[in-house]
Amino acid sequence: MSNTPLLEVRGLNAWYGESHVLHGVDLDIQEGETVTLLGRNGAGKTTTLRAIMGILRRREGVLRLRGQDLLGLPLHRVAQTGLGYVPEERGIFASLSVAENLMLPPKVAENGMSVEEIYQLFPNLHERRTSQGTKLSGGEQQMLAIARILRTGATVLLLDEPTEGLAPVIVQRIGDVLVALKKRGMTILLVEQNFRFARKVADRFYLMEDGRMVNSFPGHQLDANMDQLHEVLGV
Amino acid sequence: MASTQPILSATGLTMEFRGFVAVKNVTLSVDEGTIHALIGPNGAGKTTVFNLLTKFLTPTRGQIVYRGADITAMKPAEVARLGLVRSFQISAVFPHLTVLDNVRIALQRPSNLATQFWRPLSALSGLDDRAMELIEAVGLRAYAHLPAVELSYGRKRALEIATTLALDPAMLLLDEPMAGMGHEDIGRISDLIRRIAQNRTVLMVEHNLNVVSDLCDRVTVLARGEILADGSYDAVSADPRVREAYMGTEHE
Amino acid sequence: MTVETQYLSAQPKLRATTTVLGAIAIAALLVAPFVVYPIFLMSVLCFALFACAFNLLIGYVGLLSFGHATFFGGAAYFTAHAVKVWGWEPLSGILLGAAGAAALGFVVGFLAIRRQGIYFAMITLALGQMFAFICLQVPFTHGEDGIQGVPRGHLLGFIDLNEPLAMYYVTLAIFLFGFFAIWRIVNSPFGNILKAIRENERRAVSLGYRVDRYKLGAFVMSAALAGLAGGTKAIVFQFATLTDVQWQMSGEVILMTLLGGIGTLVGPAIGAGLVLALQNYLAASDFPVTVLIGIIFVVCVLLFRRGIAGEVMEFFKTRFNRST
Amino acid sequence: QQASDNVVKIGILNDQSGVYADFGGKSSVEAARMAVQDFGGKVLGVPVEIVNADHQNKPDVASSVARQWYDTEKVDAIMELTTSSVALAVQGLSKEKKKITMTTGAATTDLTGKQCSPYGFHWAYDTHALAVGTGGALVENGGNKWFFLTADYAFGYSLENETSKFVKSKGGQVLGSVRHPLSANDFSSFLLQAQSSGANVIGMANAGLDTANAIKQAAEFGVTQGGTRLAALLFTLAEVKGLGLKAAQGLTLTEGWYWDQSDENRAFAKKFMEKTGRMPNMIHTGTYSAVTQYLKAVQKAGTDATEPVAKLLHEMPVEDVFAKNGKVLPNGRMVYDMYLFQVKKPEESKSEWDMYKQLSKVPGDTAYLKAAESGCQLTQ
Amino acid sequence: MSTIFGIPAPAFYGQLLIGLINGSFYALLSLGLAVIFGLLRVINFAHGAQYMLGAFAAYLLLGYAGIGYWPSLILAPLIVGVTAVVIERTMLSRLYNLDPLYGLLLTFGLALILEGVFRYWFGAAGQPYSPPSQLTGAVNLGFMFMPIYRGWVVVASLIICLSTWLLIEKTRLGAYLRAATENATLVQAFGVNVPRLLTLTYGLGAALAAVAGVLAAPIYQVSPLMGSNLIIIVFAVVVVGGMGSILGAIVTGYMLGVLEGLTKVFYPEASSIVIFVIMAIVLLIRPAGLFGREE
Ligand SMILES: Nc1ncnc2c1ncn2[C@@H]1O[C@H](COP(=O)(O)OP(=O)(O)OP(=O)(O)O)[C@@H](O)[C@H]1O
Ligand SMILES: Nc1ncnc2c1ncn2[C@@H]1O[C@H](COP(=O)(O)OP(=O)(O)OP(=O)(O)O)[C@@H](O)[C@H]1O
Ligand SMILES: [Mg+2]
Ligand SMILES: [Mg+2]
Repeated sequence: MSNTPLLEVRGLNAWYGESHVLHGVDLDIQEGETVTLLGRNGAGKTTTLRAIMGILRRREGVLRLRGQDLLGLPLHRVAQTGLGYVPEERGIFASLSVAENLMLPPKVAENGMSVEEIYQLFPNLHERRTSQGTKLSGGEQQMLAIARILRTGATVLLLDEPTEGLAPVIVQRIGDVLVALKKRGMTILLVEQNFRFARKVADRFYLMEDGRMVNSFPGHQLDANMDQLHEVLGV
Repeated sequence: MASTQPILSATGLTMEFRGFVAVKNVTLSVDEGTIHALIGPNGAGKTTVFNLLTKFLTPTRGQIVYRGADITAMKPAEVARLGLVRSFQISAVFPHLTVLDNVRIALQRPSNLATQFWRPLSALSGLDDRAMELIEAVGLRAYAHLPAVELSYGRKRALEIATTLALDPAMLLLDEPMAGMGHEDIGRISDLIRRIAQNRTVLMVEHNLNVVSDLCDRVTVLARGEILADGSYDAVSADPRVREAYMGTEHE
Repeated sequence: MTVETQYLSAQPKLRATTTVLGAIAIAALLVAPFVVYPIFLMSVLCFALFACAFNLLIGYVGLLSFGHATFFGGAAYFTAHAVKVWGWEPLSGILLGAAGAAALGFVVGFLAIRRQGIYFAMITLALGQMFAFICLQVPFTHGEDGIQGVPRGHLLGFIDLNEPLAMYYVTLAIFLFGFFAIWRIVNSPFGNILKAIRENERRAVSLGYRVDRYKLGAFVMSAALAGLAGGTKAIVFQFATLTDVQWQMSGEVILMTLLGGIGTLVGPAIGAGLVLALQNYLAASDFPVTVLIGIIFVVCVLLFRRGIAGEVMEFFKTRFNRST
Repeated sequence: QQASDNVVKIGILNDQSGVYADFGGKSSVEAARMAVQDFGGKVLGVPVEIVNADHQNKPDVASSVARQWYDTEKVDAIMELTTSSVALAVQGLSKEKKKITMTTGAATTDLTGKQCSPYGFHWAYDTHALAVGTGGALVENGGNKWFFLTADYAFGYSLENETSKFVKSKGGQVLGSVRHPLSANDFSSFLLQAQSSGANVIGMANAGLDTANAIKQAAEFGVTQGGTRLAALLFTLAEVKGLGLKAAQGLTLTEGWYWDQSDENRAFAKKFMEKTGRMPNMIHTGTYSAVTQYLKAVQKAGTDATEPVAKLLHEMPVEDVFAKNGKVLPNGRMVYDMYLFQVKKPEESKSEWDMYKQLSKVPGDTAYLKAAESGCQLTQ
Repeated sequence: MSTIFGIPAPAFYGQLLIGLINGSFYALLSLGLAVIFGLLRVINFAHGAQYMLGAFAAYLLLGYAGIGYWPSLILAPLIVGVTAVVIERTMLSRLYNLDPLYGLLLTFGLALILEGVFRYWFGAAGQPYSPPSQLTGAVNLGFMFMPIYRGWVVVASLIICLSTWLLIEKTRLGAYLRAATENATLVQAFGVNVPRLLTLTYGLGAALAAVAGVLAAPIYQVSPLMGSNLIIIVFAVVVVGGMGSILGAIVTGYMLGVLEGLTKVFYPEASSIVIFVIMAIVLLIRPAGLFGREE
């Protein structure tokens, strides 16, 4: 790669208690790039995101954003560097209404989406805005989890399977959103099982297996790498 | 293979939550021995319909008949005992029990080994073979003695299906069984569902249309709490209203 | 070695160790009254059984009852009344106490079981307070004075319980009976379902389990065993008083269980022994007892959350894991 | 002439951490030690030992401690026994075990009545004495319309009953009573009921913190300004001190001993003060007296065996700093004179502990029940 | 004279008023408890002890530093708040990811220690503390003699309850705190300094208890046992109001104070358990409490 990457991960190891899950993950993302992480169930994709965010504390290696070391930061300072996280399990709060859930994460920069824009994008959320967060349908909760981060002005998004459980129309809409965000200069790290969706937005792919990166290739070489994908993912 | 006898039929189901109508006058019948899909946009009310059918919610209005018996006023555990068993959209396992124990818990119920508090645990070892068979079928053999929390998301879903199957239900309600699964697993679980559906009825919610078109004999489309379309996959997917409300423009 | 075979091969080794330890413990209990003051031992046995019964709920069903004194103290009243006023034989008096506690357990359980977590704790506390109030008001309990001077009598008509050793071995037998009953319940098909319910209640319902009945069943069993302990205590100490039905008693049994190890089989018994020993030996010293008990609570919660038995087991488990 | 086990052991069993901790508590243990010291530290040539324990006001704790003392520590007699339920339980157990108890801390007349014991002695006040003292005196002074605040347990009832009986026998009226739970905290509602009943005396048939709070709140609600008088049926110097003269002034109460009554008393009080930092009340001095009398009896009997000592305790007159002309009835009741006091106004008090004005003396024979009337089986 | 439920109307109003005054204490105490429970999921058994500490702080400030009632009203809560912050930092904060049971047990232990230590030093009988001179005396309301100090208690508690409620419900703070109780890690990952927030919340809750303690000092004896007598009742209030509901705690506090007051007239022996009876009934009909959200 030519210039220094925006997000730099070198030899990242991570543990859940005693069990060693990531074994030296390397990953680079350039500013404005959308990178998709592929891998089977249990390969360690979610763990990678959690380790980057610092939610998983037991980790070693090098982890830098714009040259700044992330490993030493307390958890609440990580978001302030511009990282936004959409967790796999969505993390909608039952004790907050939909609107409160949406407003919850503090803004970290000024250029986030406005609430109106968000409601336009996800009319369901507008309609159900006074309802209790967890009373939303599964898909609606997923929308809320994404929308909530869009508001904060985070410039680097970590999305863990954002299309899981969404209807095709919505998946399509989210795809459009990601493309639009890319245009705004957003950097995105995406974990995705939905191939069709990923290929539409990804500039580059990483392939994970058993807690290691086994391959990486640009988006247009996807077809050329199909054989390996078949083997690793069982597509 | 499919007989035309409805095993489960719901008429005029309506569910209101404090003024919000999540399900409106839904009439649905599932034929015995078929795989029936319930699809629709997010928030259409699919999970709510599941909750109504399995009695986790009580409908504001409407009636549910299962195998000729009115189950509208029953409790969820009773419905399950009649052989109408569900899985959950958000994974539901017994987290600190091993995979084997998870499945065994389900096997215990019909085997009258559930209430015996005077017998040793070894009384349950007779269930182990059957449990391992089911675990094998969903590809979790290597994890049989791991606590369920330590499984990755996709494997938890697989475990949930194995547990559900352990009850040998006459009818299964699967809420997004494929969500979060890798491609390989999707194939395997599809096969599994097809296999188990040979002498059972399945009603499933699924957003993966490949799976739906592949597996399902009949599709009901729900939108904004109401039934939008009903019929074979091809017929339904050709319906422009369904395309607009659910599938989007891109899909085939 | 695969995970599976390792798991299986660990079983017999574990079983052998427990059998040996159990045998040693029983032997120690048999000779104990020749070394230690028997009345003290008997009170330890009664509270140990009470704590084990309580642990059946918190440790294996995940229900924190803050009103277990109701069953312990209620049974003590029933037994004391039956023996003193009706002149019953002591064993049948104790059984009456346990049956009464089971009946109370049914009522309390029926009302409380439908709620979970902290609400469950609070309802049991509220019902416990009400029961304590009833005990204060009803004449047969003799209010603040309690039922005093309950005769120990002759067990089954021929064993003179006024003989301390006889009383001790009877108490020991009752304790062992209760303890093994709990062990059996926990490690039974029924206990297995209780565990599942604690882990994920909705899932258990969807599998067709009528969870309320299981919980109520466990609650009644726990109440009956607590009652067995309470009734025995009434015979040993020859009185039944309000202390045993008040919420502080419920707090004390929680302390014993916590200290010994929630969800471990012998832990609560060990905890009971320790708490009583402390109370006993500190009663004469200058140091305020409550402060010490408070400190134990804090230290346990912060440092030994698994309790004594739990920590010991954890120690062996890690050792075992490292060695393979 | 031999003491068993080469030691005479006396146990002081009382509340050392609860609501009655000031009432007797650790200071009583000190009083007992003073008694042993004043006696010379030895009796029959063997040392005298004092052991003590906190019963936390629980009869079961008390019984277990007592049982253990008798069974394993060779304790010969137990004294003080604060609160009725404890005293009854321990006296009952001691009767069975043939051991002597000398109660100074509990009030119930049952100790020498229905539940009397040949080895049980009631050494200081009791509910009857309090009723006669406070009830009788107030009625004579025009306090003839009573309303009771009664603690909702046996001790409260018996205090209320006996006082009512006495008030009525003197021609007074009882307009009503409320039974409040133990540790009720807020008494304003009850005080309001008392006020609206039209009573001119509010009798507080409770103890400890409850009485203190009721008095304090009565002052706050202007109960006494309206001319209503407060009568604390069981209240001692220790609690008055805790409450402060400002809130307690004007309160009428009965005690069996006050430090400022005579030179002998003042001398004793001074010594006690040096050891404990507080002035003794009737419980402390009563315990001192009980220990002293017990040792005298052991000395005289030439043994510490229960039967002969108990016999002597019944026969010997009591003459010490606590009681003048005291005598013990066959039911175990020690009879001596009681006094009615009024709490001074702050401006009348000359020193920190100068708190009582003596209103009258209640001779022992009026203060205490005759043995024949007590209902004790032993006297029939 | 007219009567209400068989008692004279003026006496009835008097009792209502007294109920309201006692309700003020319940409201203040249960407010602090609800704040701590609602936001930290900790059942703060030490709340009664912190209330007692507040009263003792005022008493000691007066005795040793000559600091009077009014400054104590600020200082005592501050002192107690700081001790609470220390407790939270060193002990409670390690328990957040565990079963709420452990928080309850820890604070239960702390309560025992605090009460034991104070009882050891000061005995159980209680110490006197006088109301400030501005607030002594009473006014005749016609149906009763109302001590001015008690009026002040009602006013003060209303003001404090209202402002706390506004602080928590109407600011972002409340949303952070509620969310943090469900998933602190995630909220922190959003960039909120959750640990500090929790520390301050616990400090605030304890300070509220201490305010109640200072307010109570002139009415009740300042005694090491004053809190333990009250705490169980306050728990019941919080449960009836709906655990975690701030408004519920306040309203229920006043309401139960009044109900308890009336019980003292009709069945005084039962006044100590009427709250538990109500609690049992409410929980059976509305499991989440009067103002609680069904989960
Ligand atoms: N809480 C946990 N404790 C222990 N092990 C865990 C835990 N969570 C995940 N693991 C293990 O870590 C490994 C990586 O899991 P991870 O969740 O990162 O996988 P993933 O690639 O995101 O899979 P999926 O597609 O199923 O979400 C798996 O083997 C899993 O079993
Ligand atoms: N308990 C409830 N209270 C209030 N509203 C609810 C409740 N449960 C569901 N809803 C609402 O009812 C609608 C239907 O929800 P449901 O979960 O049935 O959708 P779904 O079709 O399963 O969607 P998805 O595909 O996203 O899972 C949603 O708008 C949801 O917000
Ligand atoms: Mg994942
Ligand atoms: Mg759904």
